[in-house]
Amino acid sequence: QAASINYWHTFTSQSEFAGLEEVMKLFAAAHPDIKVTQENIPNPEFMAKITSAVVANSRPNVTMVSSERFADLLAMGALTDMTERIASWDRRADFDDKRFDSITKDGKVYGVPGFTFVDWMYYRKDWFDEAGLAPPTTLEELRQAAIKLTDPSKGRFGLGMRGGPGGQNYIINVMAAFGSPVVDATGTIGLNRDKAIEAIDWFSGLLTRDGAVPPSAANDGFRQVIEGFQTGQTAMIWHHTGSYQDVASALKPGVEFATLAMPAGPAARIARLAYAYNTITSDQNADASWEWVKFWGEPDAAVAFLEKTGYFPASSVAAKDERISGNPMYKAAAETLEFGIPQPSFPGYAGWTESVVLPAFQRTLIGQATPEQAVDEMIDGLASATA
Amino acid sequence: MATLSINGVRKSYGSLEVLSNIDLELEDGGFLVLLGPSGCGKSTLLSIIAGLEPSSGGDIFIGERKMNDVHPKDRNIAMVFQSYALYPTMPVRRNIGFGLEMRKVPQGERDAAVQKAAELLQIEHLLDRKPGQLSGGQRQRVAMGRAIVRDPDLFLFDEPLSNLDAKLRVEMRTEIKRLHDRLGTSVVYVTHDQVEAMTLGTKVAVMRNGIIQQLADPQTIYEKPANMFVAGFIGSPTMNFLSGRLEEQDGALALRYGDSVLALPDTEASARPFIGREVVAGIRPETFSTHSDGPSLTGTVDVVEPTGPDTMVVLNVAGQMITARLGSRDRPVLGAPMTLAVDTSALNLFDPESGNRI
Amino acid sequence: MATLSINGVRKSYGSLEVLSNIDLELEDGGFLVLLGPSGCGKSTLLSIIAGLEPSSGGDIFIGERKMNDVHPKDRNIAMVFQSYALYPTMPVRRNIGFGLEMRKVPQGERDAAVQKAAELLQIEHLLDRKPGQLSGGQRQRVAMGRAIVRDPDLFLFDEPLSNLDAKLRVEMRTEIKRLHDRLGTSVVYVTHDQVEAMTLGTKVAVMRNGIIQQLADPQTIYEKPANMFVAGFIGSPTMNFLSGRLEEQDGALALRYGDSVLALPDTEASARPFIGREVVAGIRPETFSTHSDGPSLTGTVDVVEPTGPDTMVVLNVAGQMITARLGSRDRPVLGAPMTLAVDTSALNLFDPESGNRI
Amino acid sequence: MTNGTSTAAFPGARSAFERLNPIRAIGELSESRYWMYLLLLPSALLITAVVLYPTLYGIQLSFREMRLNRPDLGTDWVFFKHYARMMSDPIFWVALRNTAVWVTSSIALEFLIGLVAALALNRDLPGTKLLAVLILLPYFLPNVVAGHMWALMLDPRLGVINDVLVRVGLLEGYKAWFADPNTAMAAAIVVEAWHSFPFFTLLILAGLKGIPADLYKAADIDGAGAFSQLRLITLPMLKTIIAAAVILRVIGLVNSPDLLLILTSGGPGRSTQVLSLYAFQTAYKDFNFGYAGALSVVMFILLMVFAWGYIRLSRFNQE
Amino acid sequence: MAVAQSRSKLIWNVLSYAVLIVLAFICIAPIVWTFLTSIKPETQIVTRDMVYIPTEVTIENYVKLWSQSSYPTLVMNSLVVTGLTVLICLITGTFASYAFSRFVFKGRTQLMLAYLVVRMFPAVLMIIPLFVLMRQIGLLDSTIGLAIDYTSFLLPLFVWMLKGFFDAAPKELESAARVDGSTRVGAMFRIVIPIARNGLVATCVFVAIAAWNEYLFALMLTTSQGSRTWPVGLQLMVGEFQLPWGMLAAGGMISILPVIILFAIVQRVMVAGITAGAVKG
Ligand SMILES: Nc1ncnc2c1ncn2[C@@H]1O[C@H](COP(=O)(O)OP(=O)(O)OP(=O)(O)O)[C@@H](O)[C@H]1O
Ligand SMILES: Nc1ncnc2c1ncn2[C@@H]1O[C@H](COP(=O)(O)OP(=O)(O)OP(=O)(O)O)[C@@H](O)[C@H]1O
Ligand SMILES: [Mg+2]
Ligand SMILES: [Mg+2]
Repeated sequence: QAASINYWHTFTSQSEFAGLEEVMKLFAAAHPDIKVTQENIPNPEFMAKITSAVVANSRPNVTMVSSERFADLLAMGALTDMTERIASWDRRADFDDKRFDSITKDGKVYGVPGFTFVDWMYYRKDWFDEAGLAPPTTLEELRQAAIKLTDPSKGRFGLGMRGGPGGQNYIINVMAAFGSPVVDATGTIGLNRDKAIEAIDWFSGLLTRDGAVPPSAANDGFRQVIEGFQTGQTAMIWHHTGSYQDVASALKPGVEFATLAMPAGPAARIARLAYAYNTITSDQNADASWEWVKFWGEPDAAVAFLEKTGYFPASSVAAKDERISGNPMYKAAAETLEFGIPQPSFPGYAGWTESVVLPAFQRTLIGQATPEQAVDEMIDGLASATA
Repeated sequence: MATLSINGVRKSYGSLEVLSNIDLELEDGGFLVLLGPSGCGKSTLLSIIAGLEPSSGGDIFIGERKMNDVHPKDRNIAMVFQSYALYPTMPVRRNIGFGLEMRKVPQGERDAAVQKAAELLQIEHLLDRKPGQLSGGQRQRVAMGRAIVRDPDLFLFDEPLSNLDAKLRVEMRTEIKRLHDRLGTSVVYVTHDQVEAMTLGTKVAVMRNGIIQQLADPQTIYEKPANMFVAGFIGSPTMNFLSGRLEEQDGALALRYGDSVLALPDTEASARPFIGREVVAGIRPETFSTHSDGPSLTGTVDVVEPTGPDTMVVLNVAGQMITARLGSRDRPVLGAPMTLAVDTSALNLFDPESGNRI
Repeated sequence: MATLSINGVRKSYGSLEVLSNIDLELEDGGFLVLLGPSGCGKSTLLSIIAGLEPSSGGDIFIGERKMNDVHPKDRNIAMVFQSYALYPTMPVRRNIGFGLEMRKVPQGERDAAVQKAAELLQIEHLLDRKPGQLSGGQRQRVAMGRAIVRDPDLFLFDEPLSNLDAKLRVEMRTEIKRLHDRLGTSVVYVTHDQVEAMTLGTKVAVMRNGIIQQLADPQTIYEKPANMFVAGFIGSPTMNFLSGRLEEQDGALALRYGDSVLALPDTEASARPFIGREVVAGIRPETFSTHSDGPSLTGTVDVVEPTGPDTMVVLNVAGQMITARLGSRDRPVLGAPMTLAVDTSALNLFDPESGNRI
Repeated sequence: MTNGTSTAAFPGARSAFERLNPIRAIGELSESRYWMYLLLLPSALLITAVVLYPTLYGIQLSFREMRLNRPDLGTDWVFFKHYARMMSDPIFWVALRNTAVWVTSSIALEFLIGLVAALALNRDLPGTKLLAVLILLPYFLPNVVAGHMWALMLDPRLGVINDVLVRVGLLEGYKAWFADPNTAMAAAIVVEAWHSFPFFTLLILAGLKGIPADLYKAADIDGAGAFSQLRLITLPMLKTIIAAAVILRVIGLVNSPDLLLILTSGGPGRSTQVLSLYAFQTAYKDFNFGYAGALSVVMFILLMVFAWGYIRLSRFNQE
Repeated sequence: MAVAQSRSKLIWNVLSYAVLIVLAFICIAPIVWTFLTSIKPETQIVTRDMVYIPTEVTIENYVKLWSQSSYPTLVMNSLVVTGLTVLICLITGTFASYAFSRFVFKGRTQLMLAYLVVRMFPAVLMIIPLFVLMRQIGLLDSTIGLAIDYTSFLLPLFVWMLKGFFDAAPKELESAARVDGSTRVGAMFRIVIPIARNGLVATCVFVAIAAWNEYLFALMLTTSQGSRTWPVGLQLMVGEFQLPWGMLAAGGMISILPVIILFAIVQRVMVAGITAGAVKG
């Protein structure tokens, strides 16, 4: 049956786009009767657009959903239950069960992972070697190294802290590492005030006390953090595998920089695995949609995509690809896959982190609030977000 | 060509009434001159006739047609605005031809008409300028040109010659007269120039504070003003008002002022009821002369003002100042007594209370 | 109070020369009237004096001070614009007081001055209106008020009374005269009204095409015009030009026109070189009379035009049209022959080639 | 506007041919007493069609519980709950204050620079036509591009402005303009002013061309100096244009978070958080449409009050 | 010989030049910087030592931009949307502002305020209902639909601005035209609009620029490549995990190009200027 489906996603860069086109080409060859029209939406506006579409009941057939958006979209009723389709899917076995954790709610599965972002850190191998420092394995070691490598007269700082847009995830991670996860093992939502204060105090202290972080931290987003590292102003940064190409384009892998799994905190070692899922968002042409969704799980497609983008495949089969396993830089990622956990996910979580956690933390950075005040603000905000 | 009748037209700006109950009648081909002090409502009346301002009441007919609800463009009127209202973006040629353009007159015909009007107004050499590059008088002539190229049912002219020099004004006056004679179009004409009023008008309306004081032919307005306002307003220098008591002397009327008496002609029968009461005699300055004999006034010369062709003399006649216009060859002596003959046949008597002519 | 001297001022708009080599001298406290046909450059000259337009050459002195590079606001001039140039956003009161406000005159004093000027101009009741709500004449008076509240070194008036009715104009003229007498400020005054020119001016300059034709006192301009242009321009109705041949008869001069001869007074010694040549005699219409005897012209009555106080008669004198202004009691008969006496002492002779007075 | 019946209703239609001519018909119509309403009709219809429903929708949202990611809460009417919450919401008050600062400073700066530029351009000096084009260029840049370019120029690492200031000796080292609460708002205002002052320049310039030269001549004679002429002639004559421009700019600034979104996202802390940004985040990050609706309604009311008062004060619509 | 200009005039002229040159520098410097950035290779943008004049010039950013995006389609769409927006504004808005300027009628101020009110409701919340609306009338994802949406907030701007310019044109001139046989519309088109020409052009320029640069609505209310506009395309080219300075700069340069061309045309009309005058009082 001839069908036409549309696909919303946030692929915008040249490489991502090339990857997508490759996948589409393969799909067209395999399913000549299904016509896929893709529509790219800038990541920052993605939720606004999909929300509007849901409210106006004008949804796309298939949507790319990243893990942190799952809970909100599910709550809005944007997603379709795909449990049965997935259960009977012949490639289900290619995927580790964990890959589906962050798209599953109450036993129902709503999507198929397309690829993965794995949290890790980059550090200046040359500087560490020069200073005779070992790569940090705990946050405290990281702090010491950062202080040591900081030399404002040379314009060098220990850690490129992301205190601007997108920084909320790292704040959450640090709090979790200090023993205050937002969602604990029992699934209860809430912060441990004391631990959280300790975490925030430590984290913001990197700037306010230790001066081991560029003073621009409160406004540094992804771009600034990466540029700081690329231009040799910072010794370490935290990010995920998605930025590897960028970093490697400016610094020599293995010589100037190396990658490392996230160091452990006093209470836990936290690194996130974020997935981009493909989900069916409309009842129309659901079967055709399903063909497209599962096509992303085909090793051919995943590898083709990887070749163009370097994004980590979600499929275990694909992850065994030689170009990944053969690259020492990806060792840290493989390591992280073992202990990495998905981000907390509940309705309102994303909004809370962005509009409460981040500004509150920024206020400690710029001296407008104490860690206690900041954490209280977060706790209040969390309460009203989940009320 | 059409008659114009205005019935009970009123106009108020907010609480300010600027026209009250105007009635006017102008015969087909007539030439009505509106005269009146500044701000009396002349321009407003023209605007209402043209349909540019809504009236607050009353009717306007042009020909047989009631115009109240007819749009300006359909009234077929040509108008010269007091403020010229030239279109600043268009060259003079187009300004003048605009009315024809609007009436779809073919280009060639239009150009010819514009050319002709421009020649008549002596502005041929200015046709390609913008209004901003003209002198005041030139602008005024362009405004004039815009009206006279047309062949409307009615011309409205609002002080169309005020900024022209005397010579040009006389020429233009003649041209307007000729135009009127030739086309026979009815005209309503506002002017402050009494010579214009007298020579052009077949009818003159004198207004004051939005009220028509007198509507008559120029001669009548001049010679038999309806009231002291009209009498004082028309004529330059203005009419002398000599107050006194009306008496009967030997069966004839006479005016007693101070210790003296001025004999009046018998014709003033309507004056009889006023015998024994205070009246005002209106005497035009030009009715005095040094030559004739007959009734006369005597006073001391107070001011002598030679103005080219004439000499103005102000006499103190029993405490009242009387101006006389004498020939330039009369040279009165300041401070000396002087006796001037009065043409009492041209004299008017007024009731000082109502101001109306007796 | 200051003298005004203008030396060789020129002005061109592109290739169009509108003022050429203007020289003028006005004594302290003098009153200079500029007369001239529409578009001759009067307003331009005022603008240059005020410093509003750059001249293309020449110097301007007010008092001892060379003004070429002085900013208008520092020239201490008050001016009435032909186009009024009222500030549309300000009420009349503020418009009038603006010049004082700018000169930091205290509020109380300013209000008093505005009030006084408004009374003088009869616009007290309009002080709180915006210019857009005024009639033409009212606007003009506001423009006037803006000038007269000030106490400048020099007044420039550009046709300040053109839109006022005759009566008001006379009153305003008197007020201006009084103002001038009181303050003694020099005035340059553009007008088309010759009575204004004659009564107000201590000096009159007649311009034509940007050139000054004659600069003299009013009497001289009227009685001894420098050339035919001035002669024809001044006076209404305009001067008659009777062409003929200058002859000597019995030792006295005479003008032969057609078959007739007009005896001239002997005084014209400067005319002797023209004996035997064609000349033009300029005869003012008001120098004719029916009464006197002496030299006279005879012709047939062609037009009779009564204009209130006077009667205009056009005679066909040997093929030349001659206008005479007669008293209103003379009633010539159309087509009948008529003989009019001429006051030849007021007659001027012109060289028809150069147009200059002989 | 079809002809037929409409022309017949008005006298002046003469022949059948004329009645069929639509241009003539419109001409006739234009003389009718209801012409102004006819003139307003198309725009009013269009605006009503496009805007009435969305606005009413937004207003009703503000009285409802509407959290898209919390379907469990339902979508009941909650009347003034959101408004009550707003009163005790510290972020709202901070954002309100920031909005006031952001709007007034930006407008003041834009207007001043715009006016000065327009006055200078209006002198029509030789060569200034080119300068005029250059001066108007910033306005042509999309917000996205302008914002990012300034972010680059003010960048604490790559910023050319920092580099220049350091070289000139005005700064010790590179400054993180947007990370310091003391400079973040100011820097954003500078960027905004740079981007939008040509709006005022162009409008004022167009307005200046319409002022009769005579008035300045009269003012010169009256002794008004340049500043007095500006204050007493130019500005009053441009009053309606300026008033309209200011109102429109205020509305634009209050309502659109574009530039701040790119430059600071409201940070650091909440030092550049403004109402529009807050509403946007509430709606599309927190999915709390009810509260966002209430915020919008409050902004709307504030703007209404402002516009109304402003029109009153500036006597915008008076003759 | 030209008489020396008065000194104060000279001072003002000098001052004007100074102001204009400084302003022009301030305006143009960031744009020049953008241009320089657009022709620098990445390594000279993201660097510790400021590179002012690129030692190595590349047009790679432009090539990427061109090849990656369907620039011609995007620009065409933008042109169509902008053109339609201006057209709708011109047709409906000119009449409306003329009515507001020329007629005094009951409720005029209120109505004018009502037109403004339209702009006052934050766009943030308008998007969803507009989305619904446009879908219902079948204009979602079409250039005409987008133009209509733009009109909703640009029309009030147009009307308000233009009213100011209409106000400045003397009413007497219309009276004259009407007596000359022009209808009210005729007088409006032949007399008032030519006088208010500068203002009309300026207003149109604003509407055009606003429409040209609009992003949020364009993103939300169009979906297919066939109707997307340039700003959306530009934003989309700039990936999230990329450092797109060069491309962004190139995009900026390309996006002002059509506007500059348009403005160069318009400028000629605008500076022609009008000689005001002919109006007494
Ligand atoms: N901007 C200009 N460009 C070209 N010519 C001009 C300009 N302004 C005035 N003129 C011409 O200069 C001449 C003198 O103008 P000016 O206004 O001084 O005349 P005027 O004597 O005041 O006339 P009027 O009595 O009609 O007011 C006129 O012929 C006029 O057409
Ligand atoms: N818009 C207005 N609002 C209030 N009053 C006005 C308005 N327009 C005119 N007037 C007043 O109406 C009266 C009549 O004005 P109009 O223009 O008809 O006078 P006019 O007879 O033409 O005077 P002038 O000879 O001075 O031109 C004047 O007193 C004027 O002040
Ligand atoms: Mg009038
Ligand atoms: Mg003049």
